Amino acid sequence: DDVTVFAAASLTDALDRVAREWSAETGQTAVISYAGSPVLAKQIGEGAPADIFISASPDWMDELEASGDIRPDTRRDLLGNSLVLIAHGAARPVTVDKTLDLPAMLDGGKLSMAMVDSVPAGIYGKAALIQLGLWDKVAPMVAQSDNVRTALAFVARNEAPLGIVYATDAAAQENVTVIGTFPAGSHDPIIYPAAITAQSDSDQAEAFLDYLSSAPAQAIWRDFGFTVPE
Amino acid sequence: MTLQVRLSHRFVGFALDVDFQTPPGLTVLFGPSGSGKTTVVNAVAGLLRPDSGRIRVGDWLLLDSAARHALPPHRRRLGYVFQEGRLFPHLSVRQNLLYGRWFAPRGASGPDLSRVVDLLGIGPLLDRRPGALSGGERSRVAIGRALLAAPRLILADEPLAALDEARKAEILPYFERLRDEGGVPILYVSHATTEVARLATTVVALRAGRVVAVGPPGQVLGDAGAMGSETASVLSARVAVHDDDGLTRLETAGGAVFVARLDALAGTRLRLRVGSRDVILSRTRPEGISALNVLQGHIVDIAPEDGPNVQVSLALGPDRLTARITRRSATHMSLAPGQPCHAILKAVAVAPEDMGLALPSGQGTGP
Amino acid sequence: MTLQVRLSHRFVGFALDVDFQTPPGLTVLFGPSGSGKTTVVNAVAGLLRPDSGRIRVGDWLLLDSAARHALPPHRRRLGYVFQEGRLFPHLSVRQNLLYGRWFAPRGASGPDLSRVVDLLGIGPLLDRRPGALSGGERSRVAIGRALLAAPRLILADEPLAALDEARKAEILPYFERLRDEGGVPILYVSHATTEVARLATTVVALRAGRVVAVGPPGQVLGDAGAMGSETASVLSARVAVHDDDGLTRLETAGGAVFVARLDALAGTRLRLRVGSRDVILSRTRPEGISALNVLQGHIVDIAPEDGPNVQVSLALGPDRLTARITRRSATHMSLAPGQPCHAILKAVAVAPEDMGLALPSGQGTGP
Amino acid sequence: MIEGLATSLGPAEWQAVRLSLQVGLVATLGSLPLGILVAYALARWSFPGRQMLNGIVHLPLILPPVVTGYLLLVFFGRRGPVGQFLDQWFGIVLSFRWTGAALAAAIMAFPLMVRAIRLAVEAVDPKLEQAAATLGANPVMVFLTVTFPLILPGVVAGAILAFAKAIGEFGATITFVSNIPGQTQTLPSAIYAFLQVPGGEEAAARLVMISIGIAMAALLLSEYVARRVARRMSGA
Amino acid sequence: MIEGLATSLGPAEWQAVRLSLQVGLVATLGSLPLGILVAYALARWSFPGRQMLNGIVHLPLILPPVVTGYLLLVFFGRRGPVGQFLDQWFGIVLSFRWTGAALAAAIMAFPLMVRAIRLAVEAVDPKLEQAAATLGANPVMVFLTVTFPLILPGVVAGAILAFAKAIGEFGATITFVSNIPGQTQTLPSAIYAFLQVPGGEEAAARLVMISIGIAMAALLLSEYVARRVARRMSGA
Ligand SMILES: Nc1ncnc2c1ncn2[C@@H]1O[C@H](COP(=O)(O)OP(=O)(O)OP(=O)(O)O)[C@@H](O)[C@H]1O
Ligand SMILES: Nc1ncnc2c1ncn2[C@@H]1O[C@H](COP(=O)(O)OP(=O)(O)OP(=O)(O)O)[C@@H](O)[C@H]1O
Ligand code: MOO
Ligand SMILES: [Mg+2]
Ligand SMILES: [Mg+2]
Repeated sequence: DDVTVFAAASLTDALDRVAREWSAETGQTAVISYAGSPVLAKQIGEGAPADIFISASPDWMDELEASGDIRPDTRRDLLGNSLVLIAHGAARPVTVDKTLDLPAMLDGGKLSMAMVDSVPAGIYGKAALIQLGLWDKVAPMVAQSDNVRTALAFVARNEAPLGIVYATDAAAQENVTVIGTFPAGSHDPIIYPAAITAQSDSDQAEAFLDYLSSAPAQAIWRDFGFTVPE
Repeated sequence: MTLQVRLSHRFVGFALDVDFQTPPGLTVLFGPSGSGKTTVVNAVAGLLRPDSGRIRVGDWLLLDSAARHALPPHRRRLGYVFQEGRLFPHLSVRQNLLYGRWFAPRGASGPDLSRVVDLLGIGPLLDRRPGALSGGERSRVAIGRALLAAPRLILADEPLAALDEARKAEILPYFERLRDEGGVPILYVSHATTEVARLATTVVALRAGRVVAVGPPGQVLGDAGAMGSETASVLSARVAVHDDDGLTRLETAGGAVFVARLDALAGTRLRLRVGSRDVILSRTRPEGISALNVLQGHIVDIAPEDGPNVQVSLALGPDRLTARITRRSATHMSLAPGQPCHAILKAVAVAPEDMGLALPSGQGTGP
Repeated sequence: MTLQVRLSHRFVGFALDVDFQTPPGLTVLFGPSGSGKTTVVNAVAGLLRPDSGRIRVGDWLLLDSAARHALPPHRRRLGYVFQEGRLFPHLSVRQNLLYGRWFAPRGASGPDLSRVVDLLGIGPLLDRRPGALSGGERSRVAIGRALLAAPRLILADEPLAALDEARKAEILPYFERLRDEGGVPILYVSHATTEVARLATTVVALRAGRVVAVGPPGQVLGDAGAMGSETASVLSARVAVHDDDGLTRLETAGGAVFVARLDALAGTRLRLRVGSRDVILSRTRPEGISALNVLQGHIVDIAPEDGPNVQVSLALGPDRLTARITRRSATHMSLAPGQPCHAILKAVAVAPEDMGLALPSGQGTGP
Repeated sequence: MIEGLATSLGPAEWQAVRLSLQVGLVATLGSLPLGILVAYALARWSFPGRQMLNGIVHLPLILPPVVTGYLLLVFFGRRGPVGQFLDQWFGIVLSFRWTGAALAAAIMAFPLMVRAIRLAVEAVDPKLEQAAATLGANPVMVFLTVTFPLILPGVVAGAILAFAKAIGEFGATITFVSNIPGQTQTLPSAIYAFLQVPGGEEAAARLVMISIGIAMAALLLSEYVARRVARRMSGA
Repeated sequence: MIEGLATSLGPAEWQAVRLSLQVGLVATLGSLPLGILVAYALARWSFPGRQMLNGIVHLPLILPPVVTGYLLLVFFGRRGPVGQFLDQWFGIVLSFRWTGAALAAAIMAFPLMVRAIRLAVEAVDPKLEQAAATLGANPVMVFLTVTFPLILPGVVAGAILAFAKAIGEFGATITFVSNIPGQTQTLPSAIYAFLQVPGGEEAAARLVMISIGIAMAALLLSEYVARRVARRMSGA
């Protein structure tokens, strides 16, 4: 029978593609429910019929591991991502370091981010800005969205001149330019852990989870801008 | 079935305190605007829960606030003609008429739809909705709806007020027949003395929330205290013969009375309302005048009224006939109690709406 | 101001086609239920846009469908007493009464609030809301609201139908005065012949959506075709003297008529409605009877009716008095046109509600 | 236009359309009797806890949909008290089923439905109901033969509002029953999914047009019904 | 209880409460005149485009809030046609401002408001309005002195429904004006933020209680007003 996957919404197009390939190879189907990671984590905690959970941050996977809702032995760090500074339209690249004068670049506009205390992309971004000593000056200019896609949309529509999003998001949007990448050390590594749920009884779950790390899948992930841990 | 009503209820600025008991038949509630008539009817219908009271129809107890007993309206088997119509706007006239039928017990006998429709002249309206009926059409449908509910008690709150005389004259006999068949007690609100005289078995006169007179119409209608200038008498009569020229001769205790041909068998007992101001008195039998009806009796009382008139009561056998004449005439004619006297009525002054079938039993007896 | 109304309008199952013109004063629309009275009034008010028509008050054109002209209702300066009241439920009685005031032009003169409140006896209700008024109270407030709007045209659709006789008797003189002051034309719907006779300058009798008679009440009320059994005459009279015993002597063309004391100066011109069935005829002057009023005239016509009665018309000077008597009496008395004849009326049979102030000018002239 | 769209829809999208219709209809019709009862009770009865009931009915409007969704998940989920009870005694499972989506939609739409019906009940003249009672109709019959026909336009309005809301509901639904294609993925969830995909705007727009089309059809139907009822009552 | 909560709220949360009240009140009161006008037009007038207007009014109900928010962004954003116009001609900027949050809330609440008021208008007997016209009131005065007082309970119901919705609105608001503490962070955004972090439920629950408290107070007030109006009209 089908494998049911609960996956963070930011994976939507890439995971769809991987799942299609898998179907083509094996004749099996993966049914994927995309939503925010916190929602999915809570649903699994309430006994949702998911076989596999792919979270956008380790926090929620930690929660489920602690409550015994996933099989710890199957947990793995599936993907990585990086954080980028984007601008609307064509723009000159900058170096993201302590010298970056964000307020000047914003020129009265907003810096578009995901929610800095709750949504993973926002949490990473805030941490990076703090680490670089830029946060205090720019904090009042931050517009926070409930997900990265909306944060991206503000820049794409030129409502906000700059934004901080995942590299994968930026790659997908034509109207924005990546003008800089945050140094890997400026924030915790961005990791998408995956695991099989405790209540899964699908005999295909393991096969699909393994396929996600297979070479053909990795090619697709990279295509969409993700990094793949060795 | 007797109707027994004791109620007391207080609205801001209006207090109702009534206690009356009336014999079987049709009870008219009579009184000026705002005297509490509709309030009494609503209490009998169960739509108003009075502060305290007791209502009994025959030995059927509808309300006894002391015993905390109050039959809900839908168990009272009513046919209530509301003062304001209250037709169901979403139903056709036909459905309005038949509404009560749905809920009447299987065996209940009521009039035919077609008979009521003919009586009320609402045939062409049956498939219309009440929204665009004229005022009088609405009130006719409201009457029909109540009659067709096969009720055990009819409540009618000024049912004929919006109708012209011709219509009234068609509908009044129906209420008379209902009254005389005796099955269904009727509580009827009216300001019109002709209606009162024709229909009432008993009149309950209200004023400012209190009963000022109860009794048969002959008595209450003659009571200037209750009636003001509208006093009248009620004579009992019997149909004697139908003459060829279209007149019917009635026998009364005071002699023959000719009226326009009546549709009633010889021997039928009737009652005649005679407005006090329509009676002319004469010491001698008058000759050569067009009035055919000259009754003979003797004066029992001459009561002065406020204003220029006096009220002269004649005894015609057991009946009383009152005449309201000017004090000047009474003086000129030197009228005095005990004297024999003639009363002149016009044949055509006793109009159809003033003549009603007499009660088959207990006619005109008080409570 | 003359009132000129031409309307044609079709509802499903009812067609209205009227065309009449009436002189200044009070025009009564008279006719059975469903004959189209309210429809006419609504068209005059601008609430109904007829298929075609033309309505003029004096030289003020309210509607001319040919010229695509229709004044909206709020520019017609109306005081409309609706058949169903239509009081504003969210306003107090006082606010209802004063509603029209707000919109009347600054200079418009209307009656005082206190005067109208006294007339209608609604003083105790002023701070209440209409929701819990009795039927008659509601209709009195509706009358007050219309009168207080300082209207240029009064429309009254059976305004008194829900009221008792005593109340009516208080309100009728007010309409008479309005009519006689002559400022405001009045279109008045009524089924009651007493109201018609007292109030009407002109009667427009409707039947099934068509005009069957137009004319002064003396003429239309005597017309059995329009009136059925309700025919009456209207006599002109002048107040002669107030006697000490509470009677007032009126002079008519047929002689003196005594009535209960009137509150009118000697010399005042009045009109008397005399119901045809209340007149007794006598070839010789009757003696020794209580009726004070014996008028002298001569027979101009004897018209048979359906049924046992005939209608005898007497000429009393310029006035006509009709008596409805039985054919049998007419035969007994050998009545014939041209003969002198006496008519007997009771003093008290001419009740206050049958007496109205005569029109100051153009009294009773037809259209 | 709708046809043009239809041909360009994939099977998953068709499923979403079908599911949304199903969820919308079941949510609306299923909650209607309770909606009428609650509206009638709030309009006409006074009982202890009336204000409490009124408040509870309005809750889904006040709370962010996610919160409602969480609460549903906690109470009606497979491990929640009500969910367990329903499962054990009636074999009804709501969580992660389309039935759950219908429940979420019904609850989110309930305040709108109740308000519309309640306003209609409040506009019914109690004197007409009294008249029916005098003619022998017991309270239930009075309701069925007088009150209900008179509030019908309000009931239709309430049902349409609820249906539109049910078709558009997203936050509580995705939180309660997730976004499982073919099982719980309604039109709004599908639209959400497309909006997560770069370049998915076009596909999302297509589904938006379909949502609008469905809702417009429902609206037109309701206007038609309401007009017919109104025309009848004006007496023509 | 509310007091206990109050002491445990941080300044950011207090700001969210204040802002929510402000957004809710402005959204409700600001859209009320238009809501009454549209409701009246839909109930009483027939004009070309009537069904169209009716559809547009219902749109925010049918569409997932994110879509509505996105459309707002496209049209009312700084670069959007309406946004540019408002900025240039009136100096009104909506994007990233609390005024934008109020606009989003108003638009989301608009269908609820209009439906409630429309039902009330439909229940007004036109014969009363005619009576007012015969007494000299022009159409505007008829509306002000007769129609409006009679629909007041419906207007109050509509306003309360709108206020509750405005207090609870989240999806469209955050998509249109994002979440800037002190400027656009309303209660639902704050609640949402807490729900995104593990262990944030307790803090979220506190804010939920406050939302409920505010809405209940509004509800009770509206019931009180509606009852007073109703009592007056029954004539007591
Ligand atoms: N909107 C309408 N649609 C169809 N028929 C109507 C409409 N309005 C009135 N009618 C019909 O037109 C006729 C005349 O009505 P109208 O109200 O003018 O009568 P009326 O003379 O005032 O009667 P009443 O004395 O009973 O009030 C009636 O038969 C009525 O049913
Ligand atoms: N709910 C109420 N609250 C306050 N007063 C009321 C209420 N209902 C009736 N009244 C008052 O009680 C009195 C009697 O009213 P009722 O309706 O019984 O009069 P009625 O005799 O039927 O008069 P009408 O002939 O005018 O219909 C009136 O003055 C009325 O205003
Ligand atoms: O992929 Mo997320 O959980 O929407 O940031
Ligand atoms: Mg009454
Ligand atoms: Mg009429």
